[in-house]
Amino acid sequence: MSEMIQLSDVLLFGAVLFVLSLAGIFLNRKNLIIILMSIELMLLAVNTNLVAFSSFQGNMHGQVFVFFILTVAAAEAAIGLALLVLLFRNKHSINVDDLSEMKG
Amino acid sequence: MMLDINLTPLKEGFARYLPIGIVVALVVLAEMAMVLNPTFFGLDNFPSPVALSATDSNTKMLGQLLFTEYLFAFELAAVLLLLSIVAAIVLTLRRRHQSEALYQDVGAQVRVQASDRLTMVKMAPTVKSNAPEQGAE
Amino acid sequence: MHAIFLTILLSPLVGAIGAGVFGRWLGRTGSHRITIASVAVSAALSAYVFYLYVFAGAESYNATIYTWMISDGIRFEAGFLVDRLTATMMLVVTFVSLMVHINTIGYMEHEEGYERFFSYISLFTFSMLSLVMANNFLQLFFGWEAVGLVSYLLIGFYFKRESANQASLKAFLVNRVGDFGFLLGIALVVGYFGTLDYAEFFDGLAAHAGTSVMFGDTAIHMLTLMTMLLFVGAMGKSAQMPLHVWLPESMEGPTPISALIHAATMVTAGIFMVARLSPAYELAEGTLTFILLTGAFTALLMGLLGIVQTDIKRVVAYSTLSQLGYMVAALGVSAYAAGMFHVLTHAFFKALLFLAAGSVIIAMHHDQDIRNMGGLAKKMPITYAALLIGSLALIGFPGFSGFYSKDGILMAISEADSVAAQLAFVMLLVGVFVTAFYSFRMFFIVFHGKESDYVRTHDIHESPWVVTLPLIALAIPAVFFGGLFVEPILFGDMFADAITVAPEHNVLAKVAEHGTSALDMLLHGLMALPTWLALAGVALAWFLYIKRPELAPVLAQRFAGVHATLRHAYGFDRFNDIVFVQGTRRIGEFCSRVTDSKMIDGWVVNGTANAIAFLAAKGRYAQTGYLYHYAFVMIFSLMGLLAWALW
Amino acid sequence: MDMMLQVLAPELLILIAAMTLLVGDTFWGHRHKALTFQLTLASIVVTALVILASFSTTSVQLFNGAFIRDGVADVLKLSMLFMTFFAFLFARDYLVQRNIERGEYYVLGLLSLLGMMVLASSYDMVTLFMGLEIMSLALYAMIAMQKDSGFAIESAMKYFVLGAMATGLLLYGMTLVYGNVGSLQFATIYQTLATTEQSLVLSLGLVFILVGLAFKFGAAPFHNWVPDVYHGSPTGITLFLSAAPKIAAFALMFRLLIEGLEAALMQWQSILIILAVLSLVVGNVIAIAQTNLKRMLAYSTISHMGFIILGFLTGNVGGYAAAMYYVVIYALMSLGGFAVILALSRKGFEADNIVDLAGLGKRNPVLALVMLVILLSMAGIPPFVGFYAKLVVLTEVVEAGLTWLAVFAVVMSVVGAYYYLRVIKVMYFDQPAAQNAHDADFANASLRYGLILVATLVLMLGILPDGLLTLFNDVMMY
Repeated sequence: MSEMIQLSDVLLFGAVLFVLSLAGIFLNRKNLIIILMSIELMLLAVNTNLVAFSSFQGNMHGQVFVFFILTVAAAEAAIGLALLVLLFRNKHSINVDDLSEMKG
Repeated sequence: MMLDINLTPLKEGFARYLPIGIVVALVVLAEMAMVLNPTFFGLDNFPSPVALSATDSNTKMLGQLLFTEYLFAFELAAVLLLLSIVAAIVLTLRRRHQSEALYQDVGAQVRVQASDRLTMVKMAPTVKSNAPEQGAE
Repeated sequence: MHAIFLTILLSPLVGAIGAGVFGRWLGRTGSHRITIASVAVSAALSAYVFYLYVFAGAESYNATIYTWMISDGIRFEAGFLVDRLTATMMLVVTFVSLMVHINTIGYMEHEEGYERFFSYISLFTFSMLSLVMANNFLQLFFGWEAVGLVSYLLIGFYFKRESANQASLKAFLVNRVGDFGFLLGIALVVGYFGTLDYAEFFDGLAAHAGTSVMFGDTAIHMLTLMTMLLFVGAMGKSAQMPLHVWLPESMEGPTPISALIHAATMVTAGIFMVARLSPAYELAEGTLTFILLTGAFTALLMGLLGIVQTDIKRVVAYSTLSQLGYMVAALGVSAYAAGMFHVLTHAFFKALLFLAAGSVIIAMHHDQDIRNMGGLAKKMPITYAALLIGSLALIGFPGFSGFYSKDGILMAISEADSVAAQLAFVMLLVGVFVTAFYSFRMFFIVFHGKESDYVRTHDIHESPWVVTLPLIALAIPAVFFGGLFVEPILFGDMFADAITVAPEHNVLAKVAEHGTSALDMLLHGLMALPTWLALAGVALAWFLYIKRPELAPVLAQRFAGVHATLRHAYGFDRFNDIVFVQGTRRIGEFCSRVTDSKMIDGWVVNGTANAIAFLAAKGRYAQTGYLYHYAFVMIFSLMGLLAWALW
Repeated sequence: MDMMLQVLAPELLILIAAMTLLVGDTFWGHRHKALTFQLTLASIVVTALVILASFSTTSVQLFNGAFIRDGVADVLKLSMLFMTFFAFLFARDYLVQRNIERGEYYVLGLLSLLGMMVLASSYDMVTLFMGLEIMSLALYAMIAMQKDSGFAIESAMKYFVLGAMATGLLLYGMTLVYGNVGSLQFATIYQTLATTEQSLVLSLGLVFILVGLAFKFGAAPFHNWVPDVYHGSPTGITLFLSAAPKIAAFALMFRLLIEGLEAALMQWQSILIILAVLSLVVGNVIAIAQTNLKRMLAYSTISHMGFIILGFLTGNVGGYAAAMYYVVIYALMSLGGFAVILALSRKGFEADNIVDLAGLGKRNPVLALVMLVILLSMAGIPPFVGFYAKLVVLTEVVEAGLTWLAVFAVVMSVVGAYYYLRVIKVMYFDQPAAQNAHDADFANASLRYGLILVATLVLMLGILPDGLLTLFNDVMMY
């Protein structure tokens, strides 16, 4: 039975996704679009967790939650991209380093 | 990329920063793995889920929950989507002032009145010169 | 009664708000009218209350008018405790304040911020009244802080002057040091007595007479510690060494303020507080000795400094410090009544002195250097008379107010039989001589002596009536108040219900054996040492500054052998400085340079501030502005918290 | 069904108002420029009245326990409506001058308010999450509405990215709680946790949840966004941002941590102590080095959040009521503080440096007095209400046996008093720079009277603090 998928396998997979997306946010120093993608990835990791728990526990609530998170992800992407467009018009760059006028 | 200047120092910073970043990420992962492992989530605690029988419909179950318990959240999701549409449009739509001539404002054209186009101005036949005063200003 | 007290308290506040908020619309005249009217109401009602309590024998009044909140059974309230002590203070505060208000019209005539100034002094009157009328520690503390705040605002009134800003800051900071002790004292009261109310506190004293506070293994008598901490607050407010440093600098404020705050009222808050809490102080021998010595040192050492001042206001300021020392010393031998009596007489004659000095300053077109004055006597006779009366009262010339109160203090201390009291007595006696000397030095230089170039070349004339009227009004009590009240206050039961003195401490009762009437005191005083010392001081001043001004170079030569530095003497000030003051001033300078500036200012105050400023400046760098740094900080913190939670 | 409408009436009213204005503004927007603004304010007032009319401390649940209306929710919603009303009222002229004021601004603002109200009433994770997202997304968009300002867009982007990340962390933590308990509903979670032993899984989830919450509060070390966002946003929006959403953050923390996870007190208390201590240090110390008033107020916000967290970590009802009291008072003071900056700003000039206040005591005594009251209150000086709020929280902390923490908070407050007093000093004793030497008159009457009202409230609540606190204690007890 050892080849059967355990819950912890899925959760670990989710954790890896999650940490990857975190790293994507703070290691990336250039492209804002990559940051937006990382955020999506982070929500995916959350969804993985939810679906896994839902499936292994046999209740549907987690899966319903996934629906809402997907909706929110779409809305977030829309606003994120709108901000990106504005930023590009304003600074002619989507370089993360250019977002540092305010500090201290 | 878009701006080629200053790429070298950027990369240097990146390279110096990368190891710490990776270490931190790995430590976080390790910390999460301390809990998310078979001790807590093995098959002993969570046996494999039983496959749904043919009569059960996942979609139907989802739908039932969605429109009863989560009805309020469902409506809020609609509000959220509308909000994101409004926000995205407000933020990105721009009136092109430079090329305004290319666009027609139909409403303005319809509303226009004769008096807007031509105004009769009454003028005195001669204008008294007040040059000295202007000079003083 | 209730309504009367409320009116007395709130009327100046109304005036302050009126002039402060609506000053723009009211204009200058409107502002001074509203504030003067409001203070006049207070003064008139206070006089009535004074009459009721002192002559008609009204019962002391203690009631809470408003409960702010109740926390853990401790009530935070506002209320009035009015007895003869309070009634007397109220009258003095409102009367002097009224005089100062009127005087200000003349003094501030050409100044900016006229409305603001009136608003401040009315606000000050309100604060001071709430301090003296309080029936609990919370209100006392409120008044305590409020007078400090207004004082800070007023010292910095000429905020365009850097020195005024520095002085106001210094006053604020030094008072904070005192307040810290004061607050800790109140905390002990709350901790051990569970109340803020005076009456309940007094009731609980007997039970705590032997209570100790444990610091590790050392036991400290709780009441001694508590009274000591409270007295630290008094040292700040009443400018006792070493917390005196702010008072001379506070002379940066306009002169009417110096009269009101830094002579007559605020600085006496500490003495008032100790008298008010006399039941507690009576149970703390150690504190009393400390108070006695603090007062005696302040009286003598600050008096010596007065000798070398060239700024007319600073001379008066140092004399204030010295007189405060006398009052505090009286408290130290449980002669609370004598201390309070000196507070009252001092309020009149010192306000008189300051306002008279202000009148001189007006005449001199805001030049305060006495070396530029001289021979003013003929030009401004009223001011001359006022300053003379004030100075005679200050030095304790027989018959004047100051004579009775100062003699009362000296006799009280001479009757106390501890070693500390004997030491204090000697210091205070020397102080009498010094006081007389510097007061009349200033007096002679300003009014007699040779006219300076400035006086000769400028048109100098008497000040307008708004300035001189308060002088006359203050001169009357400066002469007569002492004689009229010495018997009831020192030996009678004037403050009997307000002040508690343990029988074995009752030195005033021993003094009473020499006779209790004003006449007895006068006769006794004429034969006693203090009077002759005072006269000797005056005589020396007269001799050195009027009779033989040419003596200076001669004396300078004579003392050359003793003090090598005398060769560099170039005038009387320098002469006086070296003969009388140098030793003291060396110590003083050392204290101010090393203790004050380096240790207190440099290490404790500035050190902490610098460390925090340094941290702040460094901390800013963490805010780099880079998104990925912020994200990294978050993840790093997440890592830390995960580690914390999982292990 | 009737009851359902009545219970949901506040949210529905705001939603209807938002939808009406969204459509209506396209019709009347050209001609009646102020109509949308007026209707927005009217709808807020009506909603507040409706809540007041049906106010009760009993709790009603809807949608199988996904939505709750109780005293806490009502009080929080009223506070949010109050703050939003004044934020809109104060900011209008400022926004008009900078071309931000359009119908959509109010629509987004109302929707954000809707999100906050949903948060205050949420009783399961999904509702909570939706409320949070509606609030946050609308805020991101509002900040970026000043399209020609690089600062505004930069701060919107930072807020967005970090906020989305924090939301992700919060969600991840919520999934672990779900995995541990098997339910998304707070009531069920509460009961399950109260009867079972807590595991390491819950601890892991809690850390993620607390990180997300700390971010929304702006508590250190998750505070980096606060100064930049407060500084970069147009002041009219900072005003909004700093008041009502903080109350919403309180609601978030209260519902999730107290009503859901209170049984895990032992696990989250120590973490909250760390957050509170760091917030107090960072907020009070770094504020000293600031020259920009908005940034200074932002750091001061961080320190105030430390105080609110102090109230939470006591783990008892009195503490939560104290925290609620503090957050409402903080929002009021912050509203006033930023509104003073608004009052001084003109077209093309932001009065957001501390030196811009120089000589204000002369130039505009009323405004200076208002600022004085607010700063003294923030510094915690009696008799202003800020003192009382601090006192209430500290009393609860001491009662919880954490005296050292209370002493520490007092010490940090003393440090903090310095930078508030410095501003007062600048206002009253410094000479204004040449370009500011003119009289600073109020641009409009609503700002003037509104500010006087705020200052009066700060003073009056300080003198008579018991009524409001008693109310808060009552609704907490329910």
